[in-house]
Order: sequence, then structure tokens, then C-alpha cells
Amino acid sequence: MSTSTTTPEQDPELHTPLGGVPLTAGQLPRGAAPGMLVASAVAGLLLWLLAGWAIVPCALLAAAAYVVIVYTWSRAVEGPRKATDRLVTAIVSGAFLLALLPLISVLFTVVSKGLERFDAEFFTYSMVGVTGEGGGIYHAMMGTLIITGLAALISVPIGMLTAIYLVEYGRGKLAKAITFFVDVMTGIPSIVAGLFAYALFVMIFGPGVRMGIAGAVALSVLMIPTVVRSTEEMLKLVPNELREASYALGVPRWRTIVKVVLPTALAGIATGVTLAIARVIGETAPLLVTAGLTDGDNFDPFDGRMTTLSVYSYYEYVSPGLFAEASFDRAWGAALVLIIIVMVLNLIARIISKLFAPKTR
Amino acid sequence: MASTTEAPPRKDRAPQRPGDRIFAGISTGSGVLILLALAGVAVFLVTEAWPSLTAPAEDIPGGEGLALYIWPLLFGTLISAVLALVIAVPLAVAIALFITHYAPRSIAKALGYVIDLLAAVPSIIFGLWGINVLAPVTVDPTTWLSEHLGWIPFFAGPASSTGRTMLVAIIVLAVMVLPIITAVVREAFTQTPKLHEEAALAIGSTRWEMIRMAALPFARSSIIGASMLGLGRALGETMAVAMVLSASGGVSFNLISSENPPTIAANIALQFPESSGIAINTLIASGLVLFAITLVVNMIARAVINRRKDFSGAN
Amino acid sequence: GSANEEGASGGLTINGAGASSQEAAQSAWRTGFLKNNDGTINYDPVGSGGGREQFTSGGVDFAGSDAYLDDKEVKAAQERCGEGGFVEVPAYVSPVALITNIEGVDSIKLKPETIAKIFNQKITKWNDPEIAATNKGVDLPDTTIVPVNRADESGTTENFVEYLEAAAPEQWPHEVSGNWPVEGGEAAQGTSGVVQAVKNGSGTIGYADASQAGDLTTVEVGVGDEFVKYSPEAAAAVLDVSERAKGRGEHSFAYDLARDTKESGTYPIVLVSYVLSCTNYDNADKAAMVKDYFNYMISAEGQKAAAEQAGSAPISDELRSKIQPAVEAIGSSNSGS
Amino acid sequence: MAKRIEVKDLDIYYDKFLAVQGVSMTIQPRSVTALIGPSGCGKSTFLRTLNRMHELVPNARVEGSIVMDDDDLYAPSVDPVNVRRQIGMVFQRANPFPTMSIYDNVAAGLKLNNRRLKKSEMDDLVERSLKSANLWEEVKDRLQKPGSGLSGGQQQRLCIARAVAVQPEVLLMDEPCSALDPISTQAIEDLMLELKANYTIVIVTHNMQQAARVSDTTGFFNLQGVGKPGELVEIDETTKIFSTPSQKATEDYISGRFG
Amino acid sequence: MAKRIEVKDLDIYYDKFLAVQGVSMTIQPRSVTALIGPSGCGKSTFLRTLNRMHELVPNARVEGSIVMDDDDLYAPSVDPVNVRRQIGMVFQRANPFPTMSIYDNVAAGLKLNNRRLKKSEMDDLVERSLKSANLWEEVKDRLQKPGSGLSGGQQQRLCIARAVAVQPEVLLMDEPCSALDPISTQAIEDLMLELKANYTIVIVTHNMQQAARVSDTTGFFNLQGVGKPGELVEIDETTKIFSTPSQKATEDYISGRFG
Ligand SMILES: Nc1ncnc2c1ncn2[C@@H]1O[C@H](COP(=O)(O)OP(=O)(O)OP(=O)(O)O)[C@@H](O)[C@H]1O
Ligand SMILES: Nc1ncnc2c1ncn2[C@@H]1O[C@H](COP(=O)(O)OP(=O)(O)OP(=O)(O)O)[C@@H](O)[C@H]1O
Ligand SMILES: [Mg+2]
Ligand SMILES: [Mg+2]
Repeated sequence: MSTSTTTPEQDPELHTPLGGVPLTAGQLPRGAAPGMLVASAVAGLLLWLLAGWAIVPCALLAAAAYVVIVYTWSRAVEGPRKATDRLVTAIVSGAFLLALLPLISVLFTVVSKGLERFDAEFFTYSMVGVTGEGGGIYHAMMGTLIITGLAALISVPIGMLTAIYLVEYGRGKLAKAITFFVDVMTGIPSIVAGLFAYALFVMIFGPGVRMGIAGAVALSVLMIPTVVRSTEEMLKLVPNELREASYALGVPRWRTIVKVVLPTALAGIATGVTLAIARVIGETAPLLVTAGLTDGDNFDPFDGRMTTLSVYSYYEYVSPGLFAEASFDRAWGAALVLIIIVMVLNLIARIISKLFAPKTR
Repeated sequence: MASTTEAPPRKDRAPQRPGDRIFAGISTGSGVLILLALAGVAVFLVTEAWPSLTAPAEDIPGGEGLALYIWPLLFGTLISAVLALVIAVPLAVAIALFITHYAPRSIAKALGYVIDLLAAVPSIIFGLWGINVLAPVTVDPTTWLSEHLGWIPFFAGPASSTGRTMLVAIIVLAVMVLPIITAVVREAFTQTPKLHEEAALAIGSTRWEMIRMAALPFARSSIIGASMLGLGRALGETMAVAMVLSASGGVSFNLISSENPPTIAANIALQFPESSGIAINTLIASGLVLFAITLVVNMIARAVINRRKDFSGAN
Repeated sequence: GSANEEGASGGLTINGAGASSQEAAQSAWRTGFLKNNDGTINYDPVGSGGGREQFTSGGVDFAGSDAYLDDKEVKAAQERCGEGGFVEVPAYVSPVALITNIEGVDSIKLKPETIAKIFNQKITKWNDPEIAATNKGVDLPDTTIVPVNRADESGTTENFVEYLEAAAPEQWPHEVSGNWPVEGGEAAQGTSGVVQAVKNGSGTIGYADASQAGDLTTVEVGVGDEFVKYSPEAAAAVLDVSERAKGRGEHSFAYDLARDTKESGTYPIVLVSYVLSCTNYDNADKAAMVKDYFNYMISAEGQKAAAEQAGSAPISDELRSKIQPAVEAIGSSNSGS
Repeated sequence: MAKRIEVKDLDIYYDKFLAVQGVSMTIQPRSVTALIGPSGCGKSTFLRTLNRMHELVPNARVEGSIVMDDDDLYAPSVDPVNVRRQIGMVFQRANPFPTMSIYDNVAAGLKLNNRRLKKSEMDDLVERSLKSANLWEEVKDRLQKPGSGLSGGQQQRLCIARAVAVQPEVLLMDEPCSALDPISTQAIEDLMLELKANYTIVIVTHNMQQAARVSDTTGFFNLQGVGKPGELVEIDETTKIFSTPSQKATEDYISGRFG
Repeated sequence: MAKRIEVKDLDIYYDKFLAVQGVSMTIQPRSVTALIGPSGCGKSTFLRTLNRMHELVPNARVEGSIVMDDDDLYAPSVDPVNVRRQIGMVFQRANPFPTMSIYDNVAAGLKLNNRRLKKSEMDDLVERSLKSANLWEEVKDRLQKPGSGLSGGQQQRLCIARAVAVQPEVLLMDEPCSALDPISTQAIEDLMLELKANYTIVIVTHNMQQAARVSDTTGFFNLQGVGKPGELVEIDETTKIFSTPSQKATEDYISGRFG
């Protein structure tokens, strides 16, 4: 054989197994971890109920106790690697629970206060001629849908195409500049975006201009960077292997992007787009200076003032007059509707991405 | 029989079919459009800010000149955004991990949805929640902190009696950016190739080691990207901070007193409506500074990402 | 939406913008006015500064402002409105209440000097002898005083600070502006923010539109030798003892309020908010509508509506008769056509 | 129909790293050309330059010329997409589209290019392609399942079916049979012999017997040493290479017959 | 040291699809067991159940028992991490970590188990692992480059080096040489023969000659037909299988000698 030169040299050390721990040795007893969890939770509860401590330190203490005990016990019995694994598991799950706290708290607040005004009038009437109690959000609901819809119509294509440019075409200075400035764009304060859009429309239509589309433009300035960034990240995760497979079939680049790359990244892109919408749908300041505020229905984004839910909610809250209760109820109700709208959008995005997503996992 | 000569010989270097050229054209166009829009914003900012840049110091609100006016704002902006990110990023990564790698498969999707709900909450609601729910809750703990850990500059105290502190603003900001970061990172984690996860597990990694070996490096660029997105949001967040923060002080690391530096965006929202003349120019100038800050921060982040470009997970 | 009447489509639209303090009152006026008139009225509560800016640049037909126009703005307004100049009348008067949240205390009297010292953070305990001196028989606790001020620039702050400067110049050395001049208090956004902060804190004291005071304890303010609790009548009375600012055109009724009045039965901490319009509009119908609307705003009926909705203090008949001619001056040079 | 490919003085770079140097050869139409050589010598790299896939790697470059019939593939006026339409490729690592069903994977070449066929024609084409890759029997009941749920060998055959379905004029195959069992290997070899009546076929293989069985011409690539670029040592009729190679290196490599 | 693995009545499912049915066999310690069979018959699937990789596929299940020495691998008290730590695996499709350098790819497993390894020791082990996978010469100058910039065969060898570096007691290899040239194949085969002195080795291969050369025992998997589950038809000493198999199916498969 002529291959003797490349034959690996003798290597006794490598060629003996390291020998590991027995498969069953070093295991915490079954149910040890959940048991400990329950025990710490109970201890925390006792501290809270019996010793009369505040709930937060009790919970923290219980969590810390659980983590420490499980970690040290596991370290002693199962070794450091397994212990670290358990530690991370505890931390990760804890982080999730921790994140649920504000969520539950916020939702509870909004739902409990917002449900007050979930009646037919609320959804079918505007605020024309309403003082004190009553009144509805129909005009604001439609305004929100129209303005946010327009903003999405502007920013989703622009944002996605830009992301495509950055990932698929972009080389050189232009791409660098765009990447960079898109990042910068994420930091524009919303009011500045509003003032910018206002200034732009004043140049075209003269002073005092208020129209839905101006609001949509302002929102687009805020939305685009989120769309670009999240889409870009998702496109970058698509394996090059797939692009090559497609190119090798003689598929032009743009078709590869449209038919292979985008569908693969679709779930992520849909999430990104809903995030972007959620980001802007609750804006107030930029909309007030561009789209204004009105009591009545106006569904023409190219003429006259339009109210959106967030602006509506904000001003019901900050200048309630003497009938504060009624006003606050309307404010919270509008906020709840806003959340529901985003939820529905999110759901739609998920359905879309489910329909087109890779069928692998 | 199609032949390569079908396309007439052209002089340009990279011949492309019409579809490609159109597509490349419009996608480049969109990018350029963004640049133009941004240039527009920049021009707008500069022209509007200009009078305050050239105005004598005593005309600027506060009477001590532009730099001294903006400096506390800048400080407040940075400290709130950075600390919010310090809280949010690890939490977001942990949550994304929990959803993708720890939670039982059957409920993982639902959990993701639950977190996305947080993203659906508009700023003013976070503001209201911050004032009504979160701030009162923090009063006792911060009092305790100022009494026992007062030697740490962050907790110097005296604790605010209403809880409308920088700490609360930071927490609110963290909660606001959390779902954004989580969503992007979560998608990255779900995209981690099975092949690489299996490779890691097959050499005897625990779940966490597998995550460190395969999932985290793969999602690295996404984590940074998502954090940048979150940072932008935190830097630019207006209403929630304006509502929550008791901004009545100057530069201070003290997070739990009622004397806090305002943030640039919130300050604009607070002062803009009733301002006129040079005061407005000054506010816009502070917006310009925010713009510049975002620029610098992102420059740094980009540099970090590009350093390990070759090691991209897409290969 | 079908239930809504014609709205935008029926008749004329006039647009206004300005002070957010007027928003509730504007809503009441709008509603009341449109009961008997056609058309649409919009009011964007973008803030006084924005309102004045948009008014002088011709962006809106009328504006609301917590402060009267300064000299530069007067010129701009005259330029915009042309020949006849502009109309500037006080239409919204609102008492500013001092609200407190002190455990076990449900009535408290404070002299202007004491108020100034409290907000200047010279007096820091509720049981300070100076406070005790005017509150015999009240069990004042030994808690720290937490003064709450507006974080945003506002007419309320400006009026309150003006009051402090006029009524207690020794104790209040700060310059007057819409920005709170003292560092270190608790700052909160908007009236509702201040109310919220006062409510949530302990030992707090703040200033806010009286309509939002709710069930918080309000301070009786020392005027001369007596202590006055805020009331609409007491607040509106201030305008009657105040001087009209000079040299601003015949239709401008800007008042420098007599904050230091000793007049019995006046409540000196008030926010006076103006409405602005031109005397001349190209469009005769618009002119008529603006005029009618302004007339309604200052009418007894309009003032009553605002009082019921927004908790403002109706202006006195005496004042109304003074400013009526200014409103009557609104018209159109094209009225013939 | 089938094309002759003329390669002249080809240098292939990854950024600054010269991976393959000075390759000149003629690939005959209506024949099978096999490329053999040790791992890492640049066979895949060379193969990928033939249909301009190489330039997709960032900073990768090619110097020299590749002429197909009379067209320089790297001429500025040539659209790489057209090149790839005519020169199909099967990759070393199977890469079915995870977003697509098995059926769509095979139809991908047509569908992605928006060439519309009648449903029945398409079905027919898919079936024929899968049959020629010897996969039909195994997947006919689950054509709508994702392609990633297949075994390694099945994925490889799926990729072959996908490449065959677009009927290119030249077919490049990078170790098409490496993941296949003898039966499938036989089927693919049969396919190659069938196709060569009309197509030009280039395969990379580590399997000398396979090269000997199916190819008409064999090229041997080698490295001078570590870090040196790969070179085409010898190319000749297969029978000649496997009986009386003119180079010592070739003989050494061949004589260690494995596989 | 090396472990014996006892498989009994193993049924392997992908969700509802029964992929492999009723496998019983004994894998001897200190020997090489080869698994052969047509594509799609479940060799990889079976191999992946041996170190509990199979359960990573969503909804995948296993019924039956696998006992290593005296421990049931699927007992509830057994930690799959420990199983995989002792039973290493090389996958059919090379899967180096794209985010790591070549060095780190090999060191990845080492770092897990002996944290306190000195830099020099680590270097040493990496070098020796790469050498035994016959890759050292080719990559020693670019250890810090990403693993994805290697040729197909190099990637495969990198994965072998990575698996060997952690020194497991059992080594499962799914077609480890399919992407390799004869020289590297020889090197890997040598490695297997060396390792078997201390390790238990199971390989899947399509190459009968390779099975004949390196294995002591050979198992033949087959399918009854399309859609039917794969089965272990016969397992016996390699010499016996390749000379006088007891089953007709085995003989048919073997006799169509290819490869
Ligand atoms: N993830 C999966 N989901 C569903 N079915 C699968 C999956 N992976 C493999 N299969 C099916 O299980 C059967 C056995 O596949 P396996 O990969 O074990 O075959 P194999 O013997 O390794 O074949 P090859 O030699 O081609 O690699 C095949 O019919 C295959 O289609
Ligand atoms: N993307 C890349 N970037 C940098 N170098 C590369 C890249 N791909 C391959 N190389 C290097 O180029 C050389 C040739 O690689 P190539 O893939 O062509 O080898 P090969 O002959 O196909 O080997 P094998 O038989 O192992 O597949 C190798 O040294 C390899 O490490
Ligand atoms: Mg190769
Ligand atoms: Mg297999």
C-alpha cells in the first residue's frame, strides 16, 4: 500500500475510552427536583401567610432557596455539569415565570378596567355630541385600522425589500450605509417622527395640514427599522445550502429569494411584522401632530383629521373633565380594544406563517 | 435549445436577466428610499436644531447653554436604556430558550403567543401600569434598599415615596423591549439546524451545553440584532417614560429617589406642547443628539457582529 | 357608525388647536354648539405653544392658549389676520387647587409664604411650627413633605408660579415660566399624573386643576387675613380685579392677574386660558361660524356647559360684557358675496 | 443537444487561497467524465466552477476560461442563470428543500422557474424523474410529505431526481452514490449510461470501480502537498487510466484500490 | 471496559410510522459490528436508538429494550446525557459546528468533560484526534478557520475527530467513509481496527468490501416491501454472512456485489 505516509500514528492514550460515570449513577432521585420546588414554594407561602412577610421577598427567597439547594445537591450527587444544567433550567424557567408577572399584571389591569365599557354603543358610536357618559370608539377603531394599515402598507414592502437587499444583494458601501442607518432609525423618538412627517406634509399642503396619511407616514418612519431588522435577521438564518440548491436548478436569484428564501423565513418575518405593527399602533404623540383628533367619523385618510384608538385613549385619560369615571372607562376600553386588535393581527400572522412554513419540524 | 448567446453581448460587468434586474432594482431602491427618508429626518433635525446650536447660552432653557441642558437628558437616556437592556436581554434570551428548548413541545407555541401579547400593549398602557401598579409596589423594597444597601450608588436614596423612580422607568422599559427581543431570538432558536443540535448532543452534552454549543452561537447575530432593536426602542421610548418617571433632578446614578434625570425622548414629549421659539429648537437639538447616540451605539454593535462573520450559522 | 349623524360631510368645518387644559371644555362647547348648528369643529390639544404657532402660521382657524401672545406672536398674529387684527379673549378660567395627601389630615390652611416655602423645600416636615401656626387643632404628623410638581411645561405651572412670585416674592426667588424651577421634588406628567402621584404618595402636596382634585384634601389658601377654599366664583372673581394688558390691539383682552390681591372672596391661584381668532376670514361662512362659536363659548350657556363638563369657573357677566365687542368684530371682508 | 466543455488554464480561488491551479481539459459531449482524487484536492471546487456555482461563495474567484461549445461561460455577457439552466448539478451533501413536499422538490426546477405544465404532465414528469432515480417505489405513497423526513440515501436520490427533472444538457454530479446502497447505486449508474446518449455528464467519485464502470474519460486530481493548490494530474480514456496511466501519481493512487 | 449491547424486540416509530420492527441482536464488545442493507431500511434509525438520539425527533418513540452491560439504556433513571457521553456517534451527513473554528470543533467535546485541561494538553489532544482521523496535515495551518470552509470529505473527518476526541466507550458511525477517498478510507478503517482493541464499534456502510474488511459481525437489514417496516434479517459473523448466509434475502443482496 502506498498510503503508509498518511497512516495515523499509534496513539495508545486516545485509543482507550475515558470511562465515564455509570449510566444510572449520580442521579438525583426521581421527582427530587419537582419535590424541592413544591417544598420551597410551600416554605415561601408559609413565610408569607404565617410570618407575615411581604409576598415579593417570600417569592424571591423561595426561588433562591430552590435554586441553591438543587444546585448544591445536584453538584454533590451528579457533578458540576449536571448541576449547571439544572441551574440553567431553573433560571430559564424562572425567567419565564418572571416575565409572566408583568404580563399578567398589565393584562389584568387593562381587562378589569376595560371591560366596563364593552357594550354595543361603545363599538358602534363615535364621540360626536357626547358629553359625560356614553359615546363610543367606532371612529377611532376605524382610524386605527386605516392609519396602521396604511403604515403597514408603506413599511412592510419597503422594509422587507430593504432587508432582502441587505442580505441577498447588498455588498459594498451602500449596503453598509443602509444597515447602519436603519439601526440609527430605530432610535428616532416617536415625536420627532411625527414632527418630521408634519413638516413634510406642510411643505406639500401648507400649514395646519392634518390627514390620516401623514400619520401613516410618521408611523412608517418608526416601523420600517423594526421590519428591516427582524426580516434581515430571519433571512440571515436561511442556510446557504438551500440557496445553492435553487441556483443549481437554474433559478434566477429573485425567484430563489421569493420562492425559497422567503418561505423558509416566513414565520420569523411574520412575527417581525406584527412586532412592528404593535410597536406603532399604540403611538400617540406623532399621530396627534399629524392626524389630529376629531369626534366624528372620517375614513378618508387623504382629507381631514382622523382619530386613532391610542390618541383617543390618551386624551380621554389626560383631560377627562368632571365626568372622569366615564372618560377613564372609555380610555381603558379603547386600550383593551387596541390590545385585542394586535392580538388578532398576531394570530393572523401565525396562521399565515403556519400555512407557508417549512413542514420539517 | 436555449443558448447562452441568447442574451446579446453587453458591455456591463454583471449581466442579469430582467426579472433579476427589476427585483434587485426595487430592493436597492427601497434601501435608498430609507436612506433618503433618513436624510430627510436628519436635515429636518439639523435645520430645526440650528438656531439653538448658534444661540447664546442664556437663551437656552435653563440658561446655561445647550451642552449643559442636554447632558442630564443624555445621561438619563443612556442609563435608562442601557440598564433596561441589561435586564431585558438575558431575560429575553432565557424566555426564548424556555419556549424553544425547555417547555413541552405541545405548549411551547402557546407560550410564545403569550409573550407576544406583551408586545401588543401600547406605551401609554405601560405608562399607566407603571404608575398605578408597579410604582407603589416598589416603594417598600426601595426604602429597604436605601437603608441597607445605600452604599451602592444605585441605591443611595432617599427612596421616593411614590415609587416614580428611575428604577421603575427602567423596569417598564425592560418589560416593553422584552417581547421584541424575545420574538426575534425565539425565531432564531427555532431555526437552529437539528443537525448541529444533534452533533452537540452526540458528544454527550447536557441540554445547556448543547444550547451553548449550537443554539447560542447560531443565534448570536440575531441576539445582537434584536438587542439593537430593543435598544432603539428603549432609547426612543417616549410616553411610558414621560408618564412614569419623576424627572426633577440632574445627573445621578441614584435609581430610587424622586430626583431623576429625564430622558431625551420623554423630555421632548413633556416640554414640546407648551414650548415655543428657541425652546423648541433646543428640544430638537436634543433629538439630534439622540440620533447621534444611536449611531455610535450601533457602530459598536456592528463591529462586534462583523468580527465573526465567517462563522455565520448559515453556512 | 351608521348611528352617527352626517359629521364631516354636513356643513362647514372649523379647526382649532392649542392648550390641552381646554380640551374638556372645548368638548363641552363643541357639543353644545353643534346641537343647534350644523358643521364640524375640531380641536387638537397639541399644547398652547403648538396652538399659537399654528394659529399665527394660518394652520388653524382658532386656537386655545394658556398664556396670551407675546410681542413677537402678536406681530405674527396681526400679520396672519391682516387689517382687523386678532381676537384674544379669556374663555376658560379654572381654579388651581393645592391637593394634599397627609394621613389623618382632612383640612389644612396655608399662607402664601408657607406655600412658597413648602414648594421651595425650605419647610420639609408637616409638623413644622409655621404650618402648625395656621392650623390650630389639626393633628399634624411628623412626616416629610413631598412636593409634587408638573414634569411637563404647562400653563398650570406658569400660573401657579406666577402666583407664588406675586404673593410671596421673598420666599419665591425663581423666574416665572411654564417649567417648574425647583429641582428635587416629585415630578409628574400632566394633571392626572400629579393627582396620581399625590394620591399614591404619603405626605404629598401638589397643584392641579381643581376639577381633578377628586376626594383629595384641598388647601385653603391665605388671602389677606382670611383663608379661601377654591370655588368657581372665587376664582372667576380674580379676573374682575385684574388689569388688562395694554397696547395689543383693541380686540385683545389679555390680563395680568392680580395674584397678590387681598380682596375678600377671591381665590388667586387660577389658570386663565384664552381663545384666539382673527377678526377677518376670507370665507364668510367660516367667519360666521367662528363668530357664533366664540359667542357660544363666552355666553352664559357656554360657560355653564364648560363648568358642568370640565369644572371650570364661569366668567362673570361683567367680563362678558367687556369682551363681547371683540367677538362681535369677527367677520369677513367678503361678506357681500 | 449535448455540449462539449473546454477548460483552459483554470485557477480557482477562495479569497486569497488558491484551491485549484492550472486545469485544462476537454469534456466530451455524450459521454461520462469521472473525476477522482484524494479528499480536499479540489474536485468539488472544480465541478462548481463548471456551472458558475463557485462564485456564490463570498470572495471566491476564477481565472482562466471555460468554453461550452462556442460560448465562454465566464464572458461578461453571459448570465449565470442560463448557464445553470443548461448545466445541472447534484451536490455532495444532499440538500432537499425543507419547505417543500417530496413532489414539489422534484418539480422545483420547473415550479421555481414558473414553467407551467398541466397537472397530469407534471405528475408524469415527477414520476419519471423519481423512477429514474430509483426512488419512486419508496415514496409514491407519501409524495406530499416533507422531503426532510427521508433517509440519507433517499434524500440523495431525491436530489438526483430533482436535477434530472429539469433536463439540463450537462449534468454535474458530486459523489451522487456515496450515500447509496448497491441497488440504488446500480440504478443511478444505469441512469447515467442512459442519459449519456443525449447529455454530457461529469461525476466526482471516490469509488474507482464506479469510475471504471460508468465513465468514458477519467481525470485524476491531486495535491502536491498540504496548502498547495490541487492540480489535474492526468486525464485520459478511462481504460487507459486504469490500465496504463502515464503518471506515477495516478498509478499510486489507483493501485491502492479500495472502495 | 468496552461494552456489550443487548437489543431486544426493538420497535422504532416515527410518530405513527413504524420504521423498524422487532430487532434483537447482541453487539459484542471489542469488535466492529457492521450494519448493511438497502437505502431506507432503517439502519440510521436503528443506530440512532442506540445512543438515544432517536428520541430527539418530535413524536419519535421506541419500544423494546436496549441493555448495555447491565444497564437498560431506556430505563427511567438513566440520563440520556450519560448514554451519549459513553456512546459516541458520527452522523451520515457531516455536521461540523459552523460557528466554531476547526480547533474548537474538535475541542468541543473535550471541554465538556475535562474542564481543567491545560492549553498544551488540549492542543495535544486536538492534534492527536485530528491525526487519527487523517486530517491533521490538511488543516494544521488553519485550525482557527471556520469548519464550514472544508471540503466534504474533510468535514466528515472533522466529525470523526470530534467523536473520537471525547473517547467514548462505544462508537457509532453512520457511513463514515461515504464521502472519503480511498486513502482517508484506509486511514479510518485503520483507526477502527485500532480502536476496537478497547472500544465497541458499530458502523453502517453501503460498501460490502468495507464491511468485509473491518467488521467481525455483520447485520443485514431489509424491508419486506414499500411502506413496511425495516427488519433485521440476519446477523452473524462477517465471514459467515459473506460466504454462506442463511437467508435467501441476504444472499441476494450480497451477491449483487457492487461498490
Ligand atoms: N424524520 C423522519 N420522519 C419520518 N420518517 C423518517 C424520518 N427519518 C427517516 N424516516 C423514514 O424511516 C425509514 C428508515 O430511514 P433511515 O434513515 O433509518 O434509513 P437508512 O437505512 O439509514 O437509509 P440510508 O441508507 O438511505 O441512509 C425510511 O423509510 C425513512 O423515509
Ligand atoms: N468555502 C470554502 N472556503 C475556503 N476554502 C474552501 C472552501 N471550500 C473548500 N475549501 C478548500 O478548498 C480545497 C478543495 O476543496 P474541495 O471541496 O474542492 O475538495 P474535494 O476534492 O471536493 O474533496 P472531498 O473529496 O473531500 O469532497 C480544500 O482544501 C478545502 O479545504
Ligand atoms: Mg467534494
Ligand atoms: Mg441512513
